[in-house]
Amino acid sequence: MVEKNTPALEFWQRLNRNRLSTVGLLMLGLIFVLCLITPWLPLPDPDATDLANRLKTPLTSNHLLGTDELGRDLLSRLLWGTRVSLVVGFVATLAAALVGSLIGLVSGYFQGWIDSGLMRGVDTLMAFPYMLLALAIVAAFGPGLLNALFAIAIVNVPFFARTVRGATISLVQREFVLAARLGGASHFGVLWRELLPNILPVIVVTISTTAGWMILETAGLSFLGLGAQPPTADLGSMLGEGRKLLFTAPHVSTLPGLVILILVISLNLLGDGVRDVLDPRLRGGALRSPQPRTEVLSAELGSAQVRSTEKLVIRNLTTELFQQGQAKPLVRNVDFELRPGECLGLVGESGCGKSVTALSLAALAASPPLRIASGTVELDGEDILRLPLRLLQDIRGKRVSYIFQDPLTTLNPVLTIGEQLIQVIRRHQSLSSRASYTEALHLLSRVRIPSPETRMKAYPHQLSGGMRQRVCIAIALANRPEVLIADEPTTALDVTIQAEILSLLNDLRKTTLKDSQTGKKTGLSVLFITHDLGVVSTICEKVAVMYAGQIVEFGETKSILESPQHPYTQALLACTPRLGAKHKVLGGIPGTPPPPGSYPSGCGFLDRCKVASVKCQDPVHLMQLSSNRQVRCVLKQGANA
Amino acid sequence: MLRYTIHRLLLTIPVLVGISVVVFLIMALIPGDPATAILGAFATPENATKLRAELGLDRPLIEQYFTWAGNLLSGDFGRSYALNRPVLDELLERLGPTLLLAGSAMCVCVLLGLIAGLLAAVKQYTWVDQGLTLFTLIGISAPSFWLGLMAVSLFTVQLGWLPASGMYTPYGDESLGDLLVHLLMPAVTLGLVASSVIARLTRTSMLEQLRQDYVRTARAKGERETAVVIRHAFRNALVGLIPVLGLQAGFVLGGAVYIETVFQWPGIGRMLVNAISTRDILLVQGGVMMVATIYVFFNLLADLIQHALDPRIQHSHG
Amino acid sequence: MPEPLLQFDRVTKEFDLYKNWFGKTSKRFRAVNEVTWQVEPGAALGIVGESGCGKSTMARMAVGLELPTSGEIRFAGKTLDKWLKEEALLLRQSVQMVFQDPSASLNPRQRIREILELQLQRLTDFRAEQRMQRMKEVLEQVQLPLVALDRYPHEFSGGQAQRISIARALISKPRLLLLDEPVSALDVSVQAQILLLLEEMRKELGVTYVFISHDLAVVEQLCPSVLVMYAGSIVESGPTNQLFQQRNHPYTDLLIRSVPVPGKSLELKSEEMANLENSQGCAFRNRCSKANQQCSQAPILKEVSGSMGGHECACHYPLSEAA
Amino acid sequence: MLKKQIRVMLLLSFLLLSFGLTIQAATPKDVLVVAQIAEPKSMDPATVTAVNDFRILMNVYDGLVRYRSGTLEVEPGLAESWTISDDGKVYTFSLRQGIKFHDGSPFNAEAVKFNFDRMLVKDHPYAETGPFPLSFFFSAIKETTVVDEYTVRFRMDDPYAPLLSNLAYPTGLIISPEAVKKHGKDVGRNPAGTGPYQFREWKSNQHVILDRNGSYWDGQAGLKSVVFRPITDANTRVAEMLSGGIDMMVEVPPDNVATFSSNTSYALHEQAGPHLWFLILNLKEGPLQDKRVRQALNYAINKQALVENVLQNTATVASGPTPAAFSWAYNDALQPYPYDPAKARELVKAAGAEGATLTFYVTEGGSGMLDPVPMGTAIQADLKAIGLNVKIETYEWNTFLGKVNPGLEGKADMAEMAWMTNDPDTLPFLALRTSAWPDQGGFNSGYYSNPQVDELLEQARVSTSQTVRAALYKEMQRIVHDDAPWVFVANWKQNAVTGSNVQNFRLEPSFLLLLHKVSKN
Repeated sequence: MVEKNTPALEFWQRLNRNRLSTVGLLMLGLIFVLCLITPWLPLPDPDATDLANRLKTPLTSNHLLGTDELGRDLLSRLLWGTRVSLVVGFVATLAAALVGSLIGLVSGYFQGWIDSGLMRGVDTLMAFPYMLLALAIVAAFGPGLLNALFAIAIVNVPFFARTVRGATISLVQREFVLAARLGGASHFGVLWRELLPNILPVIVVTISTTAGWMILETAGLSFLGLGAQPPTADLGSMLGEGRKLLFTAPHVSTLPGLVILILVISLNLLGDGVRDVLDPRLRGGALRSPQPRTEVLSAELGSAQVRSTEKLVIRNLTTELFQQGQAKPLVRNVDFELRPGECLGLVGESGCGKSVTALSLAALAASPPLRIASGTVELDGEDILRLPLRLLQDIRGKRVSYIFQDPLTTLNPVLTIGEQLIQVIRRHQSLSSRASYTEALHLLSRVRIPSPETRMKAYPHQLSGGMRQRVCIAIALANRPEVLIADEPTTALDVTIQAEILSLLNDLRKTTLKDSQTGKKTGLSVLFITHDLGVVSTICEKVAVMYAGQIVEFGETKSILESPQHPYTQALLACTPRLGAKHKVLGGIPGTPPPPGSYPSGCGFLDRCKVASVKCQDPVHLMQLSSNRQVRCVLKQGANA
Repeated sequence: MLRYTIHRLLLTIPVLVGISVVVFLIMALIPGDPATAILGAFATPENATKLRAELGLDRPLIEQYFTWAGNLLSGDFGRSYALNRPVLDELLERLGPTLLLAGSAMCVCVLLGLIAGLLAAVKQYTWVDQGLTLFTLIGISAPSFWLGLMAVSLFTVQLGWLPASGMYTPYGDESLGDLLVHLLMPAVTLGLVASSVIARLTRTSMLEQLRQDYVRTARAKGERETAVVIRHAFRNALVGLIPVLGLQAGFVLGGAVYIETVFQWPGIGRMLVNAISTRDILLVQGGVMMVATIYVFFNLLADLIQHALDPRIQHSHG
Repeated sequence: MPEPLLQFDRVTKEFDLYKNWFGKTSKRFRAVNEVTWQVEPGAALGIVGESGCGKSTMARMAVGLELPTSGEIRFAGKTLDKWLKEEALLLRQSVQMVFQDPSASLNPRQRIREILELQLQRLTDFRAEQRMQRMKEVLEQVQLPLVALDRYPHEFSGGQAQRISIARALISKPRLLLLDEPVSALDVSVQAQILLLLEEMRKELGVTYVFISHDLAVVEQLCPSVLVMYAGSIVESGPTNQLFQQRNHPYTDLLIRSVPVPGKSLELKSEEMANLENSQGCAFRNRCSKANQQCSQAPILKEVSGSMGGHECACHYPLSEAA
Repeated sequence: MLKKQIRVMLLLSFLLLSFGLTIQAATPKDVLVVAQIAEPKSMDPATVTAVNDFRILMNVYDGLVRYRSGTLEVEPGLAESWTISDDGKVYTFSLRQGIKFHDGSPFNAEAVKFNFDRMLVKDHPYAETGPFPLSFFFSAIKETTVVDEYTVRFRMDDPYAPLLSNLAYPTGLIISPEAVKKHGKDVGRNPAGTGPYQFREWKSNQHVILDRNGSYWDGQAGLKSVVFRPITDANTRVAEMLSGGIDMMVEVPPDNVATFSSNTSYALHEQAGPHLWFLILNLKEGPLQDKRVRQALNYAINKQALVENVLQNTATVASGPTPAAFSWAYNDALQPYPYDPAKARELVKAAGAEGATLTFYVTEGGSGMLDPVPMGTAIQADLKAIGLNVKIETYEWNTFLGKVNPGLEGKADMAEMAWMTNDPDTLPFLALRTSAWPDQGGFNSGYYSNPQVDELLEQARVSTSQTVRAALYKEMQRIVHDDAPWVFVANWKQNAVTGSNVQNFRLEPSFLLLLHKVSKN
């Protein structure tokens, strides 16, 4: 149970995080307050004409902003006019939102012929040039604010209908809607209790982003003389009336134009903020795109450390989540090394930091919000974390390459397999396009893809999951890397496909070992990340078990599986179901793992551990049990000491 | 693809029929009629009734609709009451200027919008981003007709750089340069608002794409950042933006009503505004049908382009 | 033998893939292909198979969310159509479902209290205090504290959320519970908790389970009998122990051999590649090393020779006979 | 890569801008570019009603007679001379000889007959090319006869005094019958007249171009070409004038008049004309049935302020129903109602109409309507000052006409209106007589009825003596002034601005634009 904020409070907190939207809110608030108190302000009657004092420029006595062509006080008219424009704009927005959302909701929920019927209607409205529709409506019903409002509302119904329909369709097949239907909910019940509350944010976002637009459109109609009737002022009609004085008394039209501008800007700023908060895609703060490389704090160099002869050496790696000035470590002081030709399994449950570790190795962890707080990653003795970007890019995909979990999202959906393969080949090798094509074909057949020529032209979505992952492997191996980092490469696959991929990886690893013609003692080193102990045992020689951002146990696969030392490893093995095993899994591990970023300073497993003691609240170090065996547990500390 | 195209074309039929009904109904609802408009200030009820009968406006609405729709299908748009010439002639004469204006505005919109959005996304939270964000914010917040007025005031009256109105210099050589000079201000004013919308969407869309897994893959492959941004993220963002561009085409066509009025551009939008006020029913109906058809066509085009760009969508699926 | 609680009788479900311009279907996809099975009251039946094999479609048909294209589904002896027409409310009370993704199956905008209470309001005529009573009861059964009532779904971890889903399903005291991959989105340590909870509740409440999963080991834990599905058809069925130890269908064999088990390395010929393109006959023949001409005719499900009863297999060349 | 693109874009836009700099707006020599207020509807004189269209037509066509420059009196045009029978029922015109239409066909009596028969004879083969909304100007003509090739005769059942001045009106312009026969309904886009300029090109919403008619009977025109550009937006017209894109604009917005009059690069032209801007009052129902309230309105509205401030002296205060421009028929003894709110309040009080609410139809614009919205708003404010609440409803011009012309009964108490006429008879005859109530096909939308006025107008219409007619009209004005069926507000002084290089231009009281003698340096 993570937070205990009411949604409303959370909404305001998040909204205020966006500076600009706060500005918008303040500006809008100011305008609102001014409009509310206008009747009590010491202003002249906005409709009182005074022909002798017409077209006074701003800052003349008695008229702060001057007067219009009939000598009416502009400030007073602006304030009263803003009132009118605001009311019309908002009421029109609400009316459009109400009708449009209803259409969208019904259309998206029932689908079928109701949907096609309603949507053709909406298409019809949309295809109608919007301003002409408004003009025609006003022409038909006569000018006047109410009719202008009506016209603007009608014209904007399609936007709401479409947006809400889209949102509804994406929700209708969601399981909670199915659950409600299984719970015997009526159509109305589903629409009202299940769908509407979830679509409300969409509606609010659409309202907030279109309100400004609606005010502009209302002004547009008034500008054409179809809005407020004289002497009532609204911003658009003031602008329209002042237009003919543009060259003689520019302030008469410039001022209402500016007020519209400010009003709509503040509405849009607020709308942006609201959208950022409510749009599920933008959840988790502002939408920040990850930079080309993870931010690395401190130019620390492992000068004191002895340069290792291992292929890849990770020392003291700490990656943290940095948001709103707070740093929460996700990976804590991780140390391990990878020998040439070796396959190391990194095992742990979701949220234990294993993927962040993997991504940090080539500075690929999304930054912001992640950053590497300390540590080094040495490839053949060179700290690649602190290389200049261009040099780092030369290493990525050539010496260190990756395979990720979901092959559908990790491949570029709009490029063919061939394009994506050739890209990576030509990026790192100076090959002609013909040679790189041949090379790509060769790679595809190496990962045992049948009829590679036709697959080269295929797009990712046209391949099955297993095929896609083979393509990813081909891409990863394209430039004969020294280190392959496989981040849950089989998790999204069916078990038979998983088996195929695992054996393929195994074979490839062995062939690359034989491949090494250069004389150097090399071979593909693999870091294999998974949550499945079964998978680890099929492919890895060594295993590191992670929990709460730390490595809690490290050793040869066999010895870890046979005699786990850490209570967590023990419990994990115990609750892993095994096919055909005589024993049944009992109970699992009580409680849940600590959520990422809120790891305790002591042993992360403390709360769930059966043998925990007071000592476990202090930080625990990784103990060397034997040359090839480490564990992080106070019990072992005692045993060893 | 052909199958899909035909399917989409067939889908537009009910929309066009719907539009024809709506435009017909609205024009029937509008008080005042071509008779009063033709007779002008001298329209007495008696004269008007007589003229109405001559024009066939006293027949039942349904009959009028079917006569009109039937003629429309055979390419006969009828005759404008106010202009006293075939509607089709008038429409065709104005179609070119409108398409030119809308087309250039779309170019401005696409070019400015995509580039600004792309830049803002890539330079997120730098001064470039903030500057562009502010600029586009003003772009979507300023009334386009007001912008047009201000532009005329500045570039024509104050600076004398650009002509205030029209499509060619009267009695001039009607050269391309002359056209461009006249086109610049209206096209930019019209395209600016649309481009602001596109820029904002491009920015959001790019930011979203840059967070996708395949971008991480591209980086893991060692791709240079330019390639990551353009070849990977932007291409994908574009797929989602194409339909929006189609919608913007509609917006631009709608906005042309103002801009054509402010800049006296001899296009359909301005003609329609006049035609509505002169109750030139057949002209309005024909014009709206034409604009709507263009809009539907733009959307169709956007759809087809999206299909071409996005291999994921099944072509034959309705 | 008691009357089966749920029966599938030659049930087929097809989906339209493409429609032509006149709305007529030009290509269809057969998700479930003439399956027949049943489950007795109080039993727990596991259904295993890879993604896309039609097991979820079957679950949705079993609860009446989808209607079969042909064939008949009977619940307690009466066809489902009839239930839906005449006694839908009673059916809803009696048959409930737990979905795979706990976060998606709870309405994010409703507090747990609302989620549970709505279910009770819709399915029972309980008064407010009765409803409260029942909510307390069911929360206790799924081992959640009472304070959970005033929280929103996002405030819970995956395991806790799945407990709430189970609570919602159980609140109307159903006779049949369809569990559609209820633990596959969970971590191993949490998965074990939920499995244990499900097992206990079955013993305690006597609810019948139909448990759908792609994970053989999980099915083995919970279900005494099991169906193996491949491409919409049942390829093998029978008592779990017997079926896993004496697998007869080559697909079952492949499935079992593919499961990585800690401490055991995989022995796989990597040439066995998935290729789901098939039209007629045995769906598995393209992946099967033993396939020949005869396999282009669809095999029927028949008793495995020498089984102790109930072990059936749909294969022209079952492994036990080859041996 | 991105940076490169930006650089290219900047360069491009810079090029475009500097290109713009080189093409400084300037109109060609010997070509006059005139900004019109709207797109013309047609160039067929028989079918159009708008002053905007007349401005072009007057330069393409000639009528049998025309207004003498600077007056509203007729002088010979295509007809060299004419005779009127003593009973005033037969007009015989002898035509100028040797004149050809622009399309080469000859101008003769047949052509004249064709023109009038087309409008007036129902089964004329070219009656289809109508409608002819202003044909009622000539509806008194019962028969047109070709006496010989150059003599034509009109016969009427009753005398009709305004006929000559109606013939000088643009509806009486003579179009080439051959052109009508050739183009049918489309002749409006393919005009051929006899005027000083001949039609060259019409591009919708862009321009109408006229070229000099090299063989004009009254001497060659001063310009090689005239370009009429429709610029509906007054502001844009001003901008074009200021930036040198046009040589001449008409109907300068009042507030811009000063801009041009104070600048020596421009010449401002002003000319009072037969125009009246007034309020129709509803005499059938409500407080305005009471003459005192109607007079009160006349007193309450500060016409001087309206004319000076809102209209910036582009109009003068109107005194009665007949504009002063009809000098021979105008009763100069009449004084405008003075601005006297106190008296107005008194009258309203006497009539017991204090606090009454009046519905006021205001239009957004329209022919001769002179800033109708600000005017209406200012009037509203004036009436508020004497305790009358005015509720404004604005309508776009055609809707407005559709509402006002059928009569105000049941809808409104007052409505703005403006008329420009060519004869003192027209306005009162069409809008003040009892038998001109809307249900009888007239424009008396306020239902004014005074038998005395009816009698005076009937007499004036059939009298052939201008002196007699003048006396009758003067008497009529006195009565109407007192009855106050309208609020008489303003007579427009039409204006136009030209560049200072435009020579020999003057505005006509007829509000028509004659460019025959104009030249440009």
